[in-house]
Amino acid sequence: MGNMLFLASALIALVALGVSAIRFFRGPDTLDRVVAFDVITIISISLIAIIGFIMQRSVLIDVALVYALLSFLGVIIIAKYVERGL
Amino acid sequence: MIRTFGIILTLIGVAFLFFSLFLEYETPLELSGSASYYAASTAEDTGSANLVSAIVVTYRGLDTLGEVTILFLTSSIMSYMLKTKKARNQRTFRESSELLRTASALLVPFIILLGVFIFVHGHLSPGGGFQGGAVLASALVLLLVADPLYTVQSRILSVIESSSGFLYVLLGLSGLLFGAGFLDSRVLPTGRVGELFSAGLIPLIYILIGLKVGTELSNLLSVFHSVQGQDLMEDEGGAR
Amino acid sequence: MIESILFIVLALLALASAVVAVISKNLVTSIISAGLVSLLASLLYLLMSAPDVAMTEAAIGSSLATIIFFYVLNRIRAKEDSRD
Amino acid sequence: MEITMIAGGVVSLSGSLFLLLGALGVVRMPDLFNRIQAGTKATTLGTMLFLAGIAIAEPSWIPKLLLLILFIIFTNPVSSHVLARSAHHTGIRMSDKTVVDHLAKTTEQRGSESLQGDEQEIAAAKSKGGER
Repeated sequence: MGNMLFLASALIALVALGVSAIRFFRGPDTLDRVVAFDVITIISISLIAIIGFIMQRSVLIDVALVYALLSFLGVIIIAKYVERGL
Repeated sequence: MIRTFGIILTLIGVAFLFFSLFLEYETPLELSGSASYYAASTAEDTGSANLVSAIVVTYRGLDTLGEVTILFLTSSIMSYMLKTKKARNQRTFRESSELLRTASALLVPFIILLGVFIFVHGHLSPGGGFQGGAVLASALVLLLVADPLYTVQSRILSVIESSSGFLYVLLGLSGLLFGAGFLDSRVLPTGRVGELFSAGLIPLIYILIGLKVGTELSNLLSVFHSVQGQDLMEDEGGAR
Repeated sequence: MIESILFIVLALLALASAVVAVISKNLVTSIISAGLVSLLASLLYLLMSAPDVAMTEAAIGSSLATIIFFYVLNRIRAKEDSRD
Repeated sequence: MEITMIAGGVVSLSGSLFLLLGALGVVRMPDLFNRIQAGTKATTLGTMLFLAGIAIAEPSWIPKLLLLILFIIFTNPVSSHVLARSAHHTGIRMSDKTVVDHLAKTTEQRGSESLQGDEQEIAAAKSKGGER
């Protein structure tokens, strides 16, 4: 029962990833794509955590930490480039 | 339009090529040759809980030395090519917002701590010198983004970089002297698997690789960032 | 079961963003799409239980390469601005 | 054991629903600034709930998950703030329904006068919208 709930939430997070990928592929402007990229990275952090939970490997949380940090920097760099502030 | 169509057609063709490979693929039920050796005897050979870092640092240690050398060469060539002599290209920056400056001041110590954690725990958890070095370099990127006029102490960075590279080779030579060969990790006792002080030389080598990669990448990024004659454009509304 | 569903969806998304990276006319979009391909590839590596490779791909392929690409684009743009 | 699994599953499920809502907002909202709002606030809460659910089900992971949650609380608003600021400076057009733009106003006034009168302006805009 509890396990089924976790599997369902992983599937819903996957659907959310796909939905925000629609904005990424459609986005008329560059910054729209950056917003979609940001959302995709946040959702993928939770996906990494749930994959670690399903596989019962706590070491995957380290990957999520590194990813959370570096994707944040990537988004900031792109925004700074677009506003000519880099 | 024709170009797009051609690209999509090519992709479909490549997909067909790989699809036949995919259909014929059978999952091997047992490990082959060297892989089975690594899986069976890494823990007792080196005392490292993480198999990948044991392979990277000891069994294939020479390759890692080569990778570090390649990164060093790339970094030095880039900084030679990109150095601007004349203060000609004046750039104007928009000053970063207060939120970003505060966040970077709060986050940079944590980021450096995370990078150090990753390469110190290289023999226990995933990650190692290269990943930890990338995280260290990202701390410098955050500083540079928050304050474009931040001056990087490239002197200290290059001293750390060259001394850690020198120490890495020296540790390898100590393996030649006291152990079984160049870059052999059993100079120090291997200890119990899963403890912080275990696995012989692997943590030390990973710390050196992490410092070296981190300082190299920081140097590279700060060279990209540095332009002489910078000028700060005042921010609208952020001054209050 | 759930792992194969995750695998297929993520692989299809990675393929789609690779196509966007190839056919896009805008350099910025291409670079972000390439970063997205690396992100999804690192998730795939995690599903194949290779956390070391996933961490390397996430740290270097997806983020640091994107940062360096943007610094290079910035330099090119500064040069073009000063020429005008 | 089972009860903590179910409790964690329910919390995770609610978090994933927030993630889905945020993603839908990113697709459906009319302009960039609204998309940033939807994409950041909802997904931050969603990720926090998601990780909290995993922490309830697996108590030995709590320190690392707490660190991850802390990291997300710190970094996510900052990145969205930088994005919104960059969009404003590059002159992205807002939706027609947007009624107040504080940053443009402070740019005009250069910080000499305070921002009084916003409430009246918002009220006026609301009444105007009601007539429309």
